[in-house]
Amino acid sequence: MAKDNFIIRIGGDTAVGGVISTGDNFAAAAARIGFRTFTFRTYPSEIKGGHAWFQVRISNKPVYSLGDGCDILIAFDQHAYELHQGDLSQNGVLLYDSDLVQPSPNGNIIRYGIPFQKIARQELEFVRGTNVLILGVMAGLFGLPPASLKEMVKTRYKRRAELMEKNIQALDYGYEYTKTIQKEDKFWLGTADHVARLIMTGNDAITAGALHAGCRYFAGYPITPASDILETMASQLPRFGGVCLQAEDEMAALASVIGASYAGTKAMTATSGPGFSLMTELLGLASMAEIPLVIVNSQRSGPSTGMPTKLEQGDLFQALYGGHGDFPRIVLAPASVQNCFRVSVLAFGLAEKYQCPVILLSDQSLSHRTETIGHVDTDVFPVVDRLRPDGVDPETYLRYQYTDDGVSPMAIPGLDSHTYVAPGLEHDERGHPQLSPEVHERMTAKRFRKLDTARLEIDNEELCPRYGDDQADLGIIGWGATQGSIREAVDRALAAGLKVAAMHPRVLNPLPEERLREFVSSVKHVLVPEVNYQGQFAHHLAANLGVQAIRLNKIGGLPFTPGEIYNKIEEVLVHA
Amino acid sequence: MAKDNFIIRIGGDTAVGGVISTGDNFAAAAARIGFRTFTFRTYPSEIKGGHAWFQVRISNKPVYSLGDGCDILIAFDQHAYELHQGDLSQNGVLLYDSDLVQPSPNGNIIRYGIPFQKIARQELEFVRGTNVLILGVMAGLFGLPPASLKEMVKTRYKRRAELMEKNIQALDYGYEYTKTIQKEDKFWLGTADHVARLIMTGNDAITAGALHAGCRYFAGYPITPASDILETMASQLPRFGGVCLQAEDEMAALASVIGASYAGTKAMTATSGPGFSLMTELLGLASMAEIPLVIVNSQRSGPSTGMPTKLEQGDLFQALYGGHGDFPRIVLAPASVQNCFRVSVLAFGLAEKYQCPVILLSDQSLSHRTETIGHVDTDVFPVVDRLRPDGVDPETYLRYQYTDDGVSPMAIPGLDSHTYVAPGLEHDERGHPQLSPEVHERMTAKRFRKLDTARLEIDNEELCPRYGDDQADLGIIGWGATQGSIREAVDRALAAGLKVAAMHPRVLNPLPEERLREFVSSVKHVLVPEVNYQGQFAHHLAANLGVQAIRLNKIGGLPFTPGEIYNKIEEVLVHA
Amino acid sequence: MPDGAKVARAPGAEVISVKEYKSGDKPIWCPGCGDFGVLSATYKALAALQLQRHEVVVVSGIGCSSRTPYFLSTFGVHGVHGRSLPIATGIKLANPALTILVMGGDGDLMSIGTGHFTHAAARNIDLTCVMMDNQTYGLTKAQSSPTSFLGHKSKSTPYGVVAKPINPVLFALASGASYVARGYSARPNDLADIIAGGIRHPGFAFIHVQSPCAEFFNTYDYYDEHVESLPPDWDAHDLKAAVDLALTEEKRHLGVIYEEERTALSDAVRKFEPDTKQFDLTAYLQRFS
Amino acid sequence: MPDGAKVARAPGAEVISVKEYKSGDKPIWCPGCGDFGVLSATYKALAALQLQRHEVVVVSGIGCSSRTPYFLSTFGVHGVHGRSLPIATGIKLANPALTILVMGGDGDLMSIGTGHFTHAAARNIDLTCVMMDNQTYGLTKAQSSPTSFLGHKSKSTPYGVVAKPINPVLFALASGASYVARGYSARPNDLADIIAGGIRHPGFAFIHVQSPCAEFFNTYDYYDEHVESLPPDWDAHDLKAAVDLALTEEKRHLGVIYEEERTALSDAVRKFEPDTKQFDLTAYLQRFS
Ligand SMILES: Cc1ncc(C[n+]2csc(CCOP(=O)(O)OP(=O)(O)O)c2C)c(N)n1
Ligand SMILES: Cc1ncc(C[n+]2csc(CCOP(=O)(O)OP(=O)(O)O)c2C)c(N)n1
Ligand code: SF4
Ligand code: SF4
Ligand SMILES: [Mg+2]
Ligand SMILES: [Mg+2]
Repeated sequence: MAKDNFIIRIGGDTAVGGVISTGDNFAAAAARIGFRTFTFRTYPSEIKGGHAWFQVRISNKPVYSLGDGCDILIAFDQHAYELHQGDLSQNGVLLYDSDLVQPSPNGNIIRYGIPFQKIARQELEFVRGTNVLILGVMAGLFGLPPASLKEMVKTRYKRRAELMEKNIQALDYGYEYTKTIQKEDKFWLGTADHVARLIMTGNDAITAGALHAGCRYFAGYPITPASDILETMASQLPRFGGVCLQAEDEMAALASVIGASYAGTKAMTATSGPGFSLMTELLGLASMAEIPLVIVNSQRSGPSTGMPTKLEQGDLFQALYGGHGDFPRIVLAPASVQNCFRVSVLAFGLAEKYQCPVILLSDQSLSHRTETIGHVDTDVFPVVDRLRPDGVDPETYLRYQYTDDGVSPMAIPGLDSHTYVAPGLEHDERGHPQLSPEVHERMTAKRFRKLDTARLEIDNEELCPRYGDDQADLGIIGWGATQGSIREAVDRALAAGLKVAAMHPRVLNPLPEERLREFVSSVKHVLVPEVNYQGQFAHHLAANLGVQAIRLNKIGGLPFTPGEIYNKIEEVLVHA
Repeated sequence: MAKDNFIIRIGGDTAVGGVISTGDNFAAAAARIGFRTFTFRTYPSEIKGGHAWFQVRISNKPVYSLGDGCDILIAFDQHAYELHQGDLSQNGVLLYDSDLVQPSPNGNIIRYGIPFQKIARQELEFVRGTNVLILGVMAGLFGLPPASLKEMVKTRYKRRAELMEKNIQALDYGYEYTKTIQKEDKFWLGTADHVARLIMTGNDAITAGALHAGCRYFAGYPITPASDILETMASQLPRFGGVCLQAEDEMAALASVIGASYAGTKAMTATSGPGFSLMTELLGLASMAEIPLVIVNSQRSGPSTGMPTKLEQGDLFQALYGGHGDFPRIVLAPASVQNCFRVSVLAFGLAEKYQCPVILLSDQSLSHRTETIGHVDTDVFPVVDRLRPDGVDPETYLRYQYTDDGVSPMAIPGLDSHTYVAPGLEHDERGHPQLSPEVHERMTAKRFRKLDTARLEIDNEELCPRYGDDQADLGIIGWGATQGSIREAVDRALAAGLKVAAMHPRVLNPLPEERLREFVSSVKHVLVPEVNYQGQFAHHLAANLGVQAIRLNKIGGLPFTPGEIYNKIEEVLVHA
Repeated sequence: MPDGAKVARAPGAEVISVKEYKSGDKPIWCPGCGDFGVLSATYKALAALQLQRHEVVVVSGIGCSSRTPYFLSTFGVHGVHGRSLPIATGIKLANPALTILVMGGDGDLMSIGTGHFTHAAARNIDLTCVMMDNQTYGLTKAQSSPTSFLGHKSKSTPYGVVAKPINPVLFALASGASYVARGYSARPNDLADIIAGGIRHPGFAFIHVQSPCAEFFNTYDYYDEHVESLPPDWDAHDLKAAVDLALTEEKRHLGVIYEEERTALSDAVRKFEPDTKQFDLTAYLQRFS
Repeated sequence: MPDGAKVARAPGAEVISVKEYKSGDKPIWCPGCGDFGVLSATYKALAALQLQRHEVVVVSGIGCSSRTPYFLSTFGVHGVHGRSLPIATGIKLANPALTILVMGGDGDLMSIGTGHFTHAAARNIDLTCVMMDNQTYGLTKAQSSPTSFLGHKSKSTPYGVVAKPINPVLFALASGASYVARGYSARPNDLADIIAGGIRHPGFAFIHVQSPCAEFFNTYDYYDEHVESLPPDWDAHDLKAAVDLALTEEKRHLGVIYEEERTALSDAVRKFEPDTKQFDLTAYLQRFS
């Protein structure tokens, strides 16, 4: 039987190029006709040169992670072959440039060697067509109707007729070429469900969510892997009456976001670790002056410049504890591309309601990977606006009024006549500087009270879902983009008869304590897998809930595979 | 019997001035003749205007804290009287300006009302002499030989004969005036031991320690309460062949310290919370590139600008977790002015040995309070220098060589011919950019290994002293400047028959885990008192050692008194 | 925003008095501090333009001078050290109808805030930046500042300042400020005119105010001797002349040194997509299908 | 440090070849990138001055251009974005005998690093700052930079740049740079001379290099048309002339635009207390008794 659920990996050097785009195009074409896709990409930090690879998992059923290893490896060069061939599954396919790659004998895989570059050069007289040629071969070999690919090529080159022509030729050549090949493998895309799906990256979904939530000011400074949020905002915001600013640095970006929000506009910035480090002084100001705003940190591998194009969940400490002094901030982490919508809208909702900075932790893999996603139900994303001093006498208006829930009405310049000065100094209810011990105590407590109030609305099933066995022995607690791999590992464990469940909170501060406590006390072991060295989330759980978890840490710039997590489950439950 | 162990508090408005200097002068004079003194000062964040107060505790025996309340209150104005009279001890003394203060009747205190300002204006025709007049009265009333005060006045005005004359007159007038007063209290300074002592602030001791350790480069940006470290370095470093730079901001300060250290010079910066927030990106670079350096953070009350002239232990989170990504840094906290020497020298020792940033957490109270300290034994402060590539072939030199202890030889430009590039990117042993998973894993582990090595040399009695009952039921774990108040509270508890002990580590990261674990497991309850809202150290202990401590938190800009800690001890051991 | 809008007053509306711009909170500056003069000039400028208090935002960083917002009855932000201009940028871009004043010290704007100054000027953000230059750090008690005299001895530079002092007027011109003027705190009436001019100017207005620190660096005598009005026929639209003056002046000239009409970013960005659409998620998502 | 020391070579010592300044690591730039030209000019300048490799430190921030240190066999620091100048300042102050080159991009030095640039120039730190200006952010893939042309459309400014582009030469002059020059990556020999001149200059030398980004913003044609040598009789010691040129130039002039002898901070600080004492804790503590 043909297998229409498989993983293709493409590897090559960026000096030649086309690795990422070839994969992206194939994935997009498959998605267009109704397959579910899940992609992953990783590239060097140089603009040209260095090894990049791309992976797409294609299936007729929902996919939650990039999967384990790959079924089909397309090696542009020898280095790619050597690096990835060990990940090829049993009976997997190696498709390679027969002039550039010398595969060693291996009875477990099926090999198709084609002189791609030579064909492009000699037959097509179009060296830059190599990628499209390969695309054609892939379509022919694995059952992708070439029509959709042709559509894409046409759109892309619609203003350059000659190039379009040549690319179509290359595509056709590749497709026809496969008829000469004796197909030995069983990977073949059957008919998909033809349901319309969106193909989006995490950054796309975060941006869309923000726009939906009413964000109308964005300021940012370019940084991988957050730059495309800035770029999308730059092109989109003006269409909806908003403004986007490329700031001179990250401090200016956040400062201007503070200003815009003070002036009544929902506002956001997006950065990665280094930029976030520069923002922590202003983060404290936002919390002190109670300014609603959202900061996206698309984490990359640190410390310092680190591995700027690789993922890591290494900035949780910084999000939770960065900045001087004691001040509340809310920290969120979306668990998938689809979930990025919800969490992005939630970020604005919580920021506006609790008038404090909200940090949304994404990471390089989530920001840049694409997923096919189904219906986006806008109704379940409530849009929230801040409390204003309606009906309050401007003469007696207290901007920082002590209230039970910690939230006080916020006046907007130009709209409200309730003038006040937003202070970085400790202040009384009016906002006037006041350095007495009593006021500092009360104001600090008032500010933190907002987190207690917020906790009540996030400690629930929707924002802290549980998955798996009701009677689990092992409970996995994860955060952020690892959700899909954990879920698939849990599925595998359940199938193997292991009693496992997983919990995956979207809100990391304040923690959904009740649900977490209940979960922890219901299992024998707790496992916290995360992509960092210090076990930052496990540490957070230990400090706040006294949880002594088994830690599973991976660093190095690649996400967890389901298999890695499954192995740990087995180790804990079977071998221990 | 006369009591020569007492606490004087002086309060007034800075618009009039003299509150702090009057107290300082009295304290200094008392110290000169051999008394132990311990001062505390707190002032508004404005330059002129607002209430300031000063307190000095004077004793013939060692004093460890500012004590509880005060025995003598000198009220410059009605506000000062109202604010502080409640802290006056039974049979305490109120000395006040009889034209400006209306004390309410109170049989428990002794009152001396003197029209200070009127005397200065009418009798002395020298309004600015009010403070010296009061000093004279204090000397006469409480038994301070006026000779030492005269000496101070003379030195101060040695270039302005007329002013000197007038001040001496005011001093004499005040001293003589007391002969007309019927002394009713029992506070009287007897003869002191005449042992030579130093009067230093924490900042003085940190600076002296740094100079002793070999620090020859300092860069800083002014900020309360760290500015005087910059100022002392600016005047002193050039005398010893060093350089001090007032940088344009804190990022420039730390960046230049990184540069100076890279170039082979022991280097330091000093700041407070807001400045430290700005430094966290560069902190990561220093850790990544393995550059030895010391950052002093004299903590003030946050968040944001907060209460810039008040103390708080609110930046521990920031010191431990600030910055993006996983990277090692060492965090120290001196426990007293005397201890500032040791910890400052230690900071350089650890920085040089482990080639990483060392953060020294002081706070406003410790930085600015004076203590009389006895002999400074320079021999117990080992001076350490970094490992150099002596004997290593420059061709095969590996700057970031994997070693068992994590420490690799560091070449110095100009001195060594082992050229290399210090990288913020992840790198191989040479220092060359390398983004492979394996290298990132190994290099991260190598960097963190330095903390494990360092832990071995700090997990000892000297750097983590224990005090109190060997069989304690309650163990107090404190950090930083709270040591003195804890010690006096423990003494009081021991006297009351309560079984209490205290441990006070100077190194907060890496923690002296063995000693802490042993201590924790030897007691029934653990109490962690600290001057912040979130219980940052208690949180650190919970996350790392699983300690579930009782927390005692105080915020508001004032240090713990021994009584406050004692009350908590009692609450835990007696009433619970 | 059209110039006129800023000074429009509904016909028959009551006149807003100078007093109404005072917050009622007494300035905490030392007696004799130059900042008193700047504050009173600011009150006067606001009254002269009859601006609505709730349509004015005064933004500052940290420093003695940066305390100013608390003494006005308008909206205000007392931010962190050095970041007043980017905060003000965000306010202006979010609501261009507001009148923005940025007030701060030589340390705040020309030491830690140098980069923001240049970029706010280059973008020509429509606001008025009043720098109260006392050539020292007042609030942190008398360290040197980037405008301190060469050789100036202070606690942080006991052997004297070695760096070439920043010339604020030259620096503003080189950064692209479109209105550059100088005032003196001891001449609050003239200063009020200059500030009003800056507010009326549709772009980045920089006002360099010599404002002595009475407590730590009393320069009244020096300024009294060194200030001088611009020549009566001064052509404020000549950039080269303005730069030459800034380069060579031995006296500190008071008045409007340079003025230029240039599109302000706050206006430009509103014109990018003149037809504002309502955001509709379903429609927006089409691009991803 | 005396000028001569930098170029001294022991008599009879071997000549250091251009090749010896190469690290052996191949530059990772795209084919055609202007930075290749700047790098080769740098090798040549070092060889011309016969500097010892271990007495040279090349400091950079982050960006394509900031990768330069890895391609030299000297010492180097690849720091964080925007902070190369203060890192270099610390190195120079700690050891004034070292020769310091700061290499970076227009984003690194004139966006996030603007403030440090001004203050390093004002302090006249003795180093040579080579700005590889491609008028874009290369490494982050083609956003606008502070030197991008007015109206330039990029991914981050799809409706065109509105901010007035920073004029690097004018900005350097206004900041107090004591050597200001311009080169073009496509003329590496001339550039080598200019860099060597900057290294010889005892103070803050700024070299503005037009260095096109072949991948994202190919400006070779534009520069080929717009560059022009300075007039042969150009007086590089006239600040006013230099500023006027910078203000008005339609062509981009190549060569040394301005040069001035001024005490460098790195020298001045060494003279504060000429008689260096040994630190002795016991003696030092006397002041506290
Ligand atoms: C990040 C940070 N660094 C340092 C400080 C300390 N600080 C407060 S005001 C100031 C400078 C004040 O000088 P200036 O801006 O000229 O204002 P002035 O007081 O002279 O009016 C400094 C360094 C701070 N608040 N925040
Ligand atoms: C704090 C911080 N913000 C942003 C970045 C991302 N970043 C890397 S290089 C760069 C700009 C590159 O432009 P430029 O300095 O002109 O160098 P070029 O690549 O053009 O040579 C940016 C924004 C970063 N590394 N660190
Ligand atoms: S210290 Fe100087 S600047 Fe500050 S308020 Fe006093 S006089 Fe004014
Ligand atoms: S992206 Fe541009 S600047 Fe970067 S290496 Fe390529 S051509 Fe050079
Ligand atoms: Mg000032
Ligand atoms: Mg560039």
